[in-house]
Amino acid sequence: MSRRQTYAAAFVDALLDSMDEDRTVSLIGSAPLGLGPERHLTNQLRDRHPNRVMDPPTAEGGVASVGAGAAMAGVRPFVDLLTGSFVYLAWTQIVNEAANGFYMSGGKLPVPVTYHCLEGVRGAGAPQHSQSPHAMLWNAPGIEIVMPAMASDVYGLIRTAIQSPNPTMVFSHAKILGVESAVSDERAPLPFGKADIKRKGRDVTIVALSIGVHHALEAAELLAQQGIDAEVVDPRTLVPFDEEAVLASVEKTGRLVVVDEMPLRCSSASEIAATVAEKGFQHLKAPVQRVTRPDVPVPFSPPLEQALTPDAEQIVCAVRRITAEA
Amino acid sequence: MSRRQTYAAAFVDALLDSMDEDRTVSLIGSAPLGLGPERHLTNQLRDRHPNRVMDPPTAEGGVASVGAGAAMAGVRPFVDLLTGSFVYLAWTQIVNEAANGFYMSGGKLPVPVTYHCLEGVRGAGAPQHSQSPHAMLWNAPGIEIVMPAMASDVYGLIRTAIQSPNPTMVFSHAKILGVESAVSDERAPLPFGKADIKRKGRDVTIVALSIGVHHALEAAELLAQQGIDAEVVDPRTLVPFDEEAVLASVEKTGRLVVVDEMPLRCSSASEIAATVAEKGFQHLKAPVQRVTRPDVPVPFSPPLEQALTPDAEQIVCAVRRITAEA
Amino acid sequence: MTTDPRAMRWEFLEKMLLIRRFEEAVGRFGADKDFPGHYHLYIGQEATGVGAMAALGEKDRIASTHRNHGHVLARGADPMAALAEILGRDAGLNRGRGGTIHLCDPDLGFLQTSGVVGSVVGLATGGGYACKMLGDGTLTAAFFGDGALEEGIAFECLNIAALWKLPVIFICENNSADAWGMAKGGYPTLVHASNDLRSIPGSMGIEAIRVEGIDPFAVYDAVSTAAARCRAGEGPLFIETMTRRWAGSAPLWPELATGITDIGMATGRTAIGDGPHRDWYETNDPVLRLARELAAEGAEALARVEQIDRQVRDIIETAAQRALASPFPAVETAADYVFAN
Amino acid sequence: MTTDPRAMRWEFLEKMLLIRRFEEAVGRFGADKDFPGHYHLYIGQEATGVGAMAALGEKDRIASTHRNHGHVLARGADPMAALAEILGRDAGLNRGRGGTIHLCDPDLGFLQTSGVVGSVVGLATGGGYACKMLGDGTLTAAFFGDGALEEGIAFECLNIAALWKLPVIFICENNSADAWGMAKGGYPTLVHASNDLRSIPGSMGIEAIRVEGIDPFAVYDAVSTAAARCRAGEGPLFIETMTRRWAGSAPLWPELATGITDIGMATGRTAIGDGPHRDWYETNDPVLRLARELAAEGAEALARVEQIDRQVRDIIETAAQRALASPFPAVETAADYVFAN
Ligand SMILES: Cc1ncc(C[n+]2csc(CCOP(=O)(O)OP(=O)(O)O)c2C)c(N)n1
Ligand SMILES: Cc1ncc(C[n+]2csc(CCOP(=O)(O)OP(=O)(O)O)c2C)c(N)n1
Ligand SMILES: [Mg+2]
Ligand SMILES: [Mg+2]
Repeated sequence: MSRRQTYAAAFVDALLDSMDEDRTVSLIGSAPLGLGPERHLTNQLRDRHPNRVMDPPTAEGGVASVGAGAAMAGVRPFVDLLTGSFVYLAWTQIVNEAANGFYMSGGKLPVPVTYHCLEGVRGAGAPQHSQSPHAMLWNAPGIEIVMPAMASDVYGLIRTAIQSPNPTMVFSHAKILGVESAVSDERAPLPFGKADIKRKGRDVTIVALSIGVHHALEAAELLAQQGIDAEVVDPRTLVPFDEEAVLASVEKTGRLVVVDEMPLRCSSASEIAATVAEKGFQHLKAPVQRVTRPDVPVPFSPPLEQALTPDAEQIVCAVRRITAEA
Repeated sequence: MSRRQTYAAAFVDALLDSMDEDRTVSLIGSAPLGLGPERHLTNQLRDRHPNRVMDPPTAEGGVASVGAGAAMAGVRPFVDLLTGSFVYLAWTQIVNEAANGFYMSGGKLPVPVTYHCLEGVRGAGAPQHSQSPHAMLWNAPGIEIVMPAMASDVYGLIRTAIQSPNPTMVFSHAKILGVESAVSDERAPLPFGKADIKRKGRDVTIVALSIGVHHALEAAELLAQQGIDAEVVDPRTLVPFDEEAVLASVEKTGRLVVVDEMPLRCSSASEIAATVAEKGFQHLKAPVQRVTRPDVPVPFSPPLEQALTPDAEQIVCAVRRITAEA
Repeated sequence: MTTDPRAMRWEFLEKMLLIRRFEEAVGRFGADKDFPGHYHLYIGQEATGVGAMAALGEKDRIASTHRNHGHVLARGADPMAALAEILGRDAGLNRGRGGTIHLCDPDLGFLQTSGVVGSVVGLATGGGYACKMLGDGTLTAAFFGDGALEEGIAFECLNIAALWKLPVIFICENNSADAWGMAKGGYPTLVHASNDLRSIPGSMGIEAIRVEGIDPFAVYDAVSTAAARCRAGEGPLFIETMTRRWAGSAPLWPELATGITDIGMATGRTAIGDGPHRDWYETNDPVLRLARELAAEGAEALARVEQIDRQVRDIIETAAQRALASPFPAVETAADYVFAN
Repeated sequence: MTTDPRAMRWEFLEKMLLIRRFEEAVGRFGADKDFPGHYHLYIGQEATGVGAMAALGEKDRIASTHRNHGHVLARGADPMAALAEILGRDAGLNRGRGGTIHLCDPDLGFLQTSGVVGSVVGLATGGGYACKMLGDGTLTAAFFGDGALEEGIAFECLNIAALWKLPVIFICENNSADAWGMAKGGYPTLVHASNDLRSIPGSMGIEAIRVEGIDPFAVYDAVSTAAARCRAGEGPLFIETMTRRWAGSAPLWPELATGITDIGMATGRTAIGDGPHRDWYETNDPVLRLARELAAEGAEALARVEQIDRQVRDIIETAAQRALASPFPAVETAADYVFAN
């Protein structure tokens, strides 16, 4: 059986089921779906578990450290840090504290906290409400990174994140909350580190993350009309990262485009491109291509914002650049 | 004329000359050389300019924001944030505030602050005193990033950093402060964005940063004994980044090894490797190689720390992997 | 700006009305979806911004937050450029890069306007550091909400300002007065355990006073005294200006809940009916309050109030039309201004 | 642990001496370069750690800082495993991954020991959140230095603990007493504008008391009372324990400035000569202070003091030799424990 559901609804379902299943799960930060039209869905959480939904002060560092400390003491908080840019207020708590806990204790102190934020170019977020911290975090060993793209992924990934004995950060792109997709009725936690081939193809591999998956699928349709058969690979988690799946796809197609909506330098797109240039070089028939934002803060003005944000068209261009010469 | 000087001495000379030249330059954080044997050199600064050397509270976020705000109001603070790991306590101040200031104001508000820290695997720093934030920062548009490797670089780069109208972060590796190298008597500010070819060679390009330059030069000597002629390219600044110099070198050698002492994923090594895989693909005769720390926190125990830290030998191995097949 | 108290009242009224009409225009633009994204209006706090700015000198620095419109206008920024910024236009104060949350006018002494709660306290402390270092007798005024005191950065920088005796006036616009003494056990804000926010700067030896934020003269006096002490090298001061939260700021997205301000409610030409906002019109609206006080002085004064309102409406109407008609920045310039050179 | 006050005195002495001899061993290792890097000794604060731990329950949680050795030992950790950790050995409490700054024993209720100043206040607040949620009557005790109150995270989390009435005892070990009333205008620490650190939790409605940190009974009483109130659901409390900074902690790198403790200075067998540390030996050394009080009770007590000292020295000597002889972790395991599974 399958039906359609929004990302936001699947997100809330995952929290509901997690809270029902484990009484040590609580939500710190009661509005993980932001200020948009999906916000009301989170009311279910408070209605069902009024004592396990907390409204903290505006103090992201404090909130993140409370989450980490609580996890060390044996409960499983799901901590919402609001907008991606605000995660930087909690950076030391996540990178220096939560991520190092298990290692630094010699494997004695698990830190089963889950963090969440709404990241990305959300529309009129201007420089300070549009940031995407996931690539920076990928440079911090010790924290699992989850990038759900669709309703069908987010339910199972959040379930796994909360059950995980490790600190985990879930990034939801602010613009995909209302996007519907097919979900099956029997849902279960999804294993981390397993990429999902969102579309099979043989001419080019498009590795895309989060909102990028939507753009990539759209691009693949456009490319199909031009006779180019693109494979869309969604890693779903950056830590652990399914290198095998990416390399296997590139082995088949010989071409790689990586899509990541964030500044270019040291982006996840760069990391994935470098990994393939190192480990899959022999398969590459053309230069790798990265489709990202340029290294510019996100402007408020709508036409400027749009001009700097990756979309399906930019992916099509990138693919054409490396297939034209074939 | 040339003489030999330690990194630390050249560093202090740059601050002295900057403070002499511009009375709006001050030092916030009086121990930028840490607790090691070079510490006393900074006394000169306080002796010469007692009112322009400040000892702030242990409040890295506050200190960084004071630096940014002061710069916006027309002075040029040099703000020391101590250890690389503590920069994460000031992450929002650097990434959300300082880096966005000029852009967000539509080009009306320059932010001429300079930040500094001692980063890297310093020896017994354990997970919380060994971090290297430079790659994460490279993902944040709007801030210049300086990575001096030697006495001959650090003087001119710090002079330029302080004179720059932009926020700039200077990363000194904690282990190179006492390393001597030749410096010329006529020193001047060094332009940003100009790589320095630290050793000419034709078989392989080693791009290395900071302490990695020292390891790379050592590796080049070892490789020379094995008949391999390595070129060592030191970008010196990551922002702006001298892509041309790196691509030109790879065009000549056809092989690339990138050295960066930090966790692999989304490291500067990954960025440079990806850039070459994208823009210099046609020159590459072999897979790119990254020499970094693995994605593991830095353990306290000395043999474990050593095992995880890149050195000349690891660079030699990486070069051999891609020259053996030639 | 005059310092004659009688003349000053009229200047205050004019500025406060300008801000009010401006915000009403923004509210209309917002409702009409003329610009995207979240925004915050200064309605109900006009007396604070206007009273405080009047006490500052031309070379002083200012730092503000997401709720900045009133500060920028009170300081004298061009309403058309401010509106154009909110609309993301090239003629905007910040060439459309910043938008509503980040309006700032560095030519008038503004430092960065940060939308990150708490940051302004740190940036303004830096401003004070620069003022002290330059030694030119200037100071920095920080405007921020009660929420900023939930962030640790505010605490850290109050400490730094106190330690280094920096010339900073911390102006905390506490617009949570409706929550006062309520269910939360008397907490002034929803999420602060402090029963009296002055205790926070107080714990670091910073003198902190509280004034009525709807009375521009009370604010003016407090800031004037603070400024004199700052300039005398006595270090920072903290002023908490109390206002009730405007009904239009209570929902998630601003609404012109109390309607377009009817100056007749001040002049007596419009009766204030019963209804949910009666208290607002009669007591809490700082614009009506000052207008009413002035209009009560006689027919001539009443006419002058009405005339000022007409003038201000004209100014804003013209500014709004020009801003709406002005072009967006050219797409080719999107990557300009990342770095200065 | 007994609750008979007379018996308790002997237990306190034993634990305090154990910590002292342990730290002296660490000091020797440090001077001999048996381990690399910076480190911090708990000498002079033994009474705080021992008194406080005695008041906590077996299931309570604890969080500590860079100056953690005394806390871990006072709670009952194996001295050999603690020393081995400091030496980076595989038999270390944390398998050599943490080292001196990060000693922790989760089996005894320790949360992460953070070397980032201020962090512990946040992590302990999280511990209190868990305790409250689990509803098992436990609490979390945070041990931190006065410096932690310079970091905003401490302020943020005091607020959270107060708002949510979390069972947390914040134990601030203020070892800056020598700076008290000095050149810095009476600031208790070098870099805090607060004249009385209790005013900071006080500003958030957290009851804060100050006790003598060299008196284990004063600390024990204060923590016992606080614990009872925490367990009764009254929310957090703050205890400032005052100690003078041990001379060996004044230089950049620790030195055994006051020598190896001579218990004869407590029993009267060694005369305390004139010299820079006379005050320390006579008044401020908490170990000598308690030993002296006990030894004064008569010949039997005096003999017992000496016997305890011998026992403790044996324990530490054996632990030190075993730790030094124990192997480093295998290099192949360097990447273990990044993630749990
Ligand atoms: C660091 C951070 N966290 C959260 C937010 C979201 N936010 C926007 S306005 C606001 C309330 C701020 O309250 P206050 O400072 O009192 O200002 P007011 O809006 O009441 O004028 C919050 C929490 C933010 N902008 N920055
Ligand atoms: C965030 C951070 N900044 C700076 C340091 C460097 N540092 C190590 S110990 C210390 C002093 C801490 O003072 P206090 O908390 O009073 O502890 P004490 O050493 O006096 O016991 C500092 C600043 C640090 N460890 N963490
Ligand atoms: Mg408010
Ligand atoms: Mg201290």
